[in-house]
Amino acid sequence: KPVTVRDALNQALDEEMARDETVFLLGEEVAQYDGAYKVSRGLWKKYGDKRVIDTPITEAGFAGIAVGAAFAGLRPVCEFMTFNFSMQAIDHVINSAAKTFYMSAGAVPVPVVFRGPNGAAAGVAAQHSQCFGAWYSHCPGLKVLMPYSSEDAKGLLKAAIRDPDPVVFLEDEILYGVPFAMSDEALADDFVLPIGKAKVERAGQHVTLVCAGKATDTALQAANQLAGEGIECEVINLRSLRPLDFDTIAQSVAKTHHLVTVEQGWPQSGIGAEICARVMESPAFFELDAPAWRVSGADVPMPYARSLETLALPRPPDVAAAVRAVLANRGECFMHTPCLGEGTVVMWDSLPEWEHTH
Amino acid sequence: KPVTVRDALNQALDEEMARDETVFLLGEEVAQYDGAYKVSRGLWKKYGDKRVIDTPITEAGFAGIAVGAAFAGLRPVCEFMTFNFSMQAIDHVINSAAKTFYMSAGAVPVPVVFRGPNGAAAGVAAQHSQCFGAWYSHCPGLKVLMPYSSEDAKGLLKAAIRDPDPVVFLEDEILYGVPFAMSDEALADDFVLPIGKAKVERAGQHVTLVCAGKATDTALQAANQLAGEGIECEVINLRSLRPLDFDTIAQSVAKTHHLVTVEQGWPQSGIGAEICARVMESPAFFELDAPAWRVSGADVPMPYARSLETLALPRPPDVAAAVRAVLANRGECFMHTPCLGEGTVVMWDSLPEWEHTH
Amino acid sequence: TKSEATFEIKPYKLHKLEQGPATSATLSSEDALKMYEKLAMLRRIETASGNLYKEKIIRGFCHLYSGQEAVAVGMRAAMRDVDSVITAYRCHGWTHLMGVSVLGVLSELTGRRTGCSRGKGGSMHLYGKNFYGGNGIVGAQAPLGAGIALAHKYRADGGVCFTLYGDGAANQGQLFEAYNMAKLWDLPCVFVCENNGYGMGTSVDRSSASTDYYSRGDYVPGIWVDGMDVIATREATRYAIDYCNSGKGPLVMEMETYRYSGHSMSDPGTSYRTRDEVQEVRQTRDPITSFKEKILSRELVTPDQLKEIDAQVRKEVDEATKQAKTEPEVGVEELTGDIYRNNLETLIRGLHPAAPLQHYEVAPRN
Amino acid sequence: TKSEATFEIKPYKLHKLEQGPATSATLSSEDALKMYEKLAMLRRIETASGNLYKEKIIRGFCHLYSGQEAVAVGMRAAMRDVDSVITAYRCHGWTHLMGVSVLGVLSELTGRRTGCSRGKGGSMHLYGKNFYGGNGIVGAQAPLGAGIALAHKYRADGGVCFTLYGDGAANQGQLFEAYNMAKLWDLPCVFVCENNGYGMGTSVDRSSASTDYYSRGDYVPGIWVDGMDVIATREATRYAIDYCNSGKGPLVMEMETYRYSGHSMSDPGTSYRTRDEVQEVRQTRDPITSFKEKILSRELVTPDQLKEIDAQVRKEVDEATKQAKTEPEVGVEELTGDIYRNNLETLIRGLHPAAPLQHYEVAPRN
Ligand SMILES: Cc1ncc(C[n+]2csc(CCOP(=O)(O)OP(=O)(O)O)c2C)c(N)n1
Ligand SMILES: Cc1ncc(C[n+]2csc(CCOP(=O)(O)OP(=O)(O)O)c2C)c(N)n1
Ligand SMILES: [Mg+2]
Ligand SMILES: [Mg+2]
Repeated sequence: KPVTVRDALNQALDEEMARDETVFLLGEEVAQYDGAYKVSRGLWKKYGDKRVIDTPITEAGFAGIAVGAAFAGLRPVCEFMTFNFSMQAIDHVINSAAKTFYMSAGAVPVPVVFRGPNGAAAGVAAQHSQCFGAWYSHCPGLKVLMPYSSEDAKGLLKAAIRDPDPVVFLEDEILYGVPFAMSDEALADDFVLPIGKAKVERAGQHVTLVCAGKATDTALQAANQLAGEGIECEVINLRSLRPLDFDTIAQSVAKTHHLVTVEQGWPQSGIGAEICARVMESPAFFELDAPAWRVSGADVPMPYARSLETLALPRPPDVAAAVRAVLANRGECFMHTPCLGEGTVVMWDSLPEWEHTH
Repeated sequence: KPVTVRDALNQALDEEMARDETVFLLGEEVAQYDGAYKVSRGLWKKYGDKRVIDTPITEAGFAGIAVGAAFAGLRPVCEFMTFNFSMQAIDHVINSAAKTFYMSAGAVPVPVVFRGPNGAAAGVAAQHSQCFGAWYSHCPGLKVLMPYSSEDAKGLLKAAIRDPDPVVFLEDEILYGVPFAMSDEALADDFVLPIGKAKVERAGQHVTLVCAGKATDTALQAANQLAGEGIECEVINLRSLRPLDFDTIAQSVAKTHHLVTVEQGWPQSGIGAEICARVMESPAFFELDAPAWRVSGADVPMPYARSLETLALPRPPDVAAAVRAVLANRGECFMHTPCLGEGTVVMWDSLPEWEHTH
Repeated sequence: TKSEATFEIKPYKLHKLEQGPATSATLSSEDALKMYEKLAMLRRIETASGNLYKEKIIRGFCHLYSGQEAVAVGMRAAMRDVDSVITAYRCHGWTHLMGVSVLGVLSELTGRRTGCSRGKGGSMHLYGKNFYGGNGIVGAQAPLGAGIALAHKYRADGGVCFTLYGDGAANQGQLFEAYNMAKLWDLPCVFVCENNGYGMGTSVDRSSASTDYYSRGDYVPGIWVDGMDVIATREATRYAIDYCNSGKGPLVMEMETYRYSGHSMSDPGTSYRTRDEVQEVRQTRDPITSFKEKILSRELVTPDQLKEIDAQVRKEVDEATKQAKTEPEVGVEELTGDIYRNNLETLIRGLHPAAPLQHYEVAPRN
Repeated sequence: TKSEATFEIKPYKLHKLEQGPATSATLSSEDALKMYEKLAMLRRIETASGNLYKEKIIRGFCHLYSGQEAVAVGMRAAMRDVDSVITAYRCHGWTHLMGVSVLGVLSELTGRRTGCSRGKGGSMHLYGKNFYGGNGIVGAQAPLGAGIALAHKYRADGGVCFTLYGDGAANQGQLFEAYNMAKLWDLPCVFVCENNGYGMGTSVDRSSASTDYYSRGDYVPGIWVDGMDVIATREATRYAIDYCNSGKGPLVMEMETYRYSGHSMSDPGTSYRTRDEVQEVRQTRDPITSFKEKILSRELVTPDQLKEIDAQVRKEVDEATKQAKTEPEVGVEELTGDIYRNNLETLIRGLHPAAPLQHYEVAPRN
């Protein structure tokens, strides 16, 4: 049965609120307006003012209030209208939420979930398009999830709410309206996914693509495209950025011997960087027949204009190009010709609009 | 002539304020108290209220004021008492400072410097010990510097103040009091270091150590220690995290064929991760005779107790151990025995206090 | 027609001020025409923007200023060249008033190379001389504006910075931090709260424990102004400039106004207020209609003069709209244009290692 | 001795309140003894802390509460078991008052396993039942406290959260955000500003455009309290509990007090104020001496009783100090203890790839 990611998130919230009296939702426009992106539709009507709370536009304040309520034993779900605005509250995410259990030697658990859309939407420019996956997953004490499909969204959000630790839950506005088939099992109200386990979205033997969130869609489309060329990609949807399920990556690399990471955020010290470094430091490295590559957002603030925006985010052909390069480069390219030759400016002539597979 | 890092920073501020009327300093306790760590000693007396401004404890506010003043053409130097508190103001560092030149298509330059001590000091626990090198260097639009020695401190801070772009300048409290020899050239008031160029602190042919800030000290000590075993390390002090001088790293790796990165911050998506990934993606990769390793802070919030704190930060023996492992591991270890065997808990029996080389 | 006329202004409310702005003001027929033109222009720009959005030519967010024009037009009429402005994302009108052509505004919204930010900023990120945006982060402009004011004081150029924010933004902590420093340091900063009744779908009484925004600066004196009356906003702004220029430090001005459209184009704006409410404001308090009636009834202008202005405005905006649709977007190379004023990266990383990009300097480097 | 006596209290100042706390209060001899003991204990703990710091056994920061004891002791005397507290880094005394033993406090400062945070938090990060720290980030406790108050209201347990912050913190934006939400939602939160005259080296008049901290909540009513008088702080706290419990929402209490030591141990505390100023407060307003005089002069207690308390307190703290020095630190394995309540990492990464660590569950998981 096809269910949109929005509805899956809504279901997760609804079910967990029904299950546990201490769960409540707060954030800007989450109650009477049904959520800026309608994720909390109907919940205020159903649960009332006490459990679905509209806040003023004061992120530091209400994120702090959420964490304080968690100190005191409630289970707040704190919505950031987008994660861009979490920067105003980031001290509470890190210093108040992530570190307190440790600093208190386990005396003060902090069961809070911070959730909302993360990364680039469409045409909203630099201040509204940042991906916070790398920043948050840098920090011990947090768990960081990045769902892709409706099943991910529901199963992981329920897990996050039940988890006794602070969880950062990074959604994607563009996926909200996308329907995904959901199994009966996933539709049931006891469906919970394990935090920290990746999902192999597609099996393949030639190259491993590691991705999360909307980048999973890009990777899957690239995989479709490459299948036509006889290249079979194994696509790993991380689901969780911290803990990072490196075992699943390593197993796949042992099979495919090639690795490409795909993410929407900026490259430097991003998610792909971590995966490449872990590969280097592990036995998986010796399984590689060619160096791993990262596909990421371009290293620029997000431009507004459509043509530039399109170039700032990886599309399936970019992933396909990287895969071909990695498969071709069984060392030779690297050994002999510098890939980063100075002045090599790549010009695109065709700019296909982004279309998702669903 | 030995000059402490504190005095070198003070000189840089003094000289640039003398040189350019539009340069001013603001932050908590920077004026009448001479700076919480005395970096601005004497400047208020010399330049007065207009150019050295004590602020209330309102980081979002005064960082925003600094950026606004930069919009309007002044050159503010904004001191965070420590960079931990920059989290309260991080929206201004990223959304207001880093992105505005781009969003305005070059109409609004933002010549602001954010500076202050970053990372772990001694015994100040989790909320006061975070390294922001990885976070800030993740973001295009910023330049991010991390000086090590007095020469670095002076030459880079002067460059940062003169630079027309927003610069994040990450100092280290523990180094403030450390004297470094400074050449006459570096003492002169026209001494400026180029932003984006690394410095080879020590030449060597067996392994490349890449580090920045205080980790440079750790790496140099490890190099000393290893020299006694006949292992010659080339130590690269990055100085700048963005732009990252990958050329210097690549050249060194082409000589030593081995690479270990050293940083104080958390490992996941850290600075070392970026370097490993870049190596993978570049011809430098094929120069490696063994996989590169990262030495970093442990993946824990910083504990207060001395014995635990000592274990949370890399010391020279940890670097030496990593170097030996990398040099030994011409593949064999990795190929045959998993290094991350489950349950392998390393116990330390001796905990030497950290001593720097100066 | 008469050459000038005097108008009564709805009483100001004062906070920690002995004396407010003049409660009556004289308007010349020339000024009346100019102000009418600006009001009409701002309205028309927003109508065009709304249409472009509906045609899917404007992407992302698009926040219209319709209903609030008297705030900007009255303020601008009192401002001097040395003064500066910063506001939030509802910035199309301000950008034009600060000197950017209609085409510069509209083609930024359509993301074209003739846009004042070359299509890189979009609707929320417009800039001009002494106009520092356009900001997408609610409340962030408050300390930024105080910083611009600090620069005025530092340079002793006599300028004042007008820092505009909404009733929703009025609760943001950094605003209070800015109030405090502005007062401590006597910065020539006028904090202008445009109270349009709502922050997205939240009415003022649900967002703010006190809706007397003009008094929320506590130790910062404040004035409440009828933000639907362009004469009132002009007089209040004159007063504010005098106040700041005499070294008294910052001032808060609450401008009570209304927004006709939804919060942004994706919000129908009907779930949290009634259509009747909107209708009622349109009929009784519309800043353009009411100004028009005033200047006509006092014979400062003739109906024909206004019709002519309407026609001119319509023509200018229509032409600009057309061009804003047909202009090309900037070249793809500008993806990496002006990330840095002084770029020091050898190459800018693109989407993967084999797609490096060069940085471009597009804006002139003085 | 008498069994009780009535004392006059220095007049409260009120903000947006009709009626303040009682201006005289009756103290039983029993309560007098208890409060004296607590005052003496808090002072003694800080003396011990200062010494341990000078002996370099306490590391990092160490912020002493000496001079401010009457705030905490009076408040605690009025609090009920259901109430909760959150404060900043100047938290040794509060931690003890909230039920942690002297050893639990001191050995946290020395970083030993008997510390209430097992040595992992240090001086700024102490916790106890209904006591949520100890926070190193100036102002962060303000919304956290409002959140704890929200939990009281959510559970309808009748509890009130006391959220303490300094005069320096009083300018932090997030405090104003917390005021606003607390008022909008009628949270049972008492915002207590401990005005000790300085935030580090900055005096109140240099940090705050208004130093009437009790009125800075604007629409939140406030009381100014003589924070050097333990009877006043107790009465005010009783009043505050009644106020919040009657559903009226939050309250601000400014406690005017003084800190004798420098900001932290590394600050001599003499560059921004005179030694005379400190001396004068010690001689005329010391919370312990003045309380002692009061209860002696009214014959509520005998000099011998107080001497005995002094001796007991000294003994208890001396013993705890000794033990806090000799206790071992926690085992090195606790580096990775309790990072997560429900750890899901296979291994915690140590300093390099060959030094992986296991996560330990040390605190009981109910
Ligand atoms: C820090 C932050 N939080 C949330 C948002 C999302 N947002 C954009 S505009 C807005 C409402 C602002 O209302 P108001 O200040 O009254 O201005 P108005 O839109 O009425 O002009 C919100 C919540 C944002 N852009 N920035
Ligand atoms: C956000 C933040 N900024 C700066 C600091 C550094 N700092 C610690 S305490 C302090 C002074 C606070 O003064 P006040 O609030 O009056 O409390 P007091 O120390 O007087 O108890 C400062 C600036 C900090 N810990 N957190
Ligand atoms: Mg509004
Ligand atoms: Mg103080």
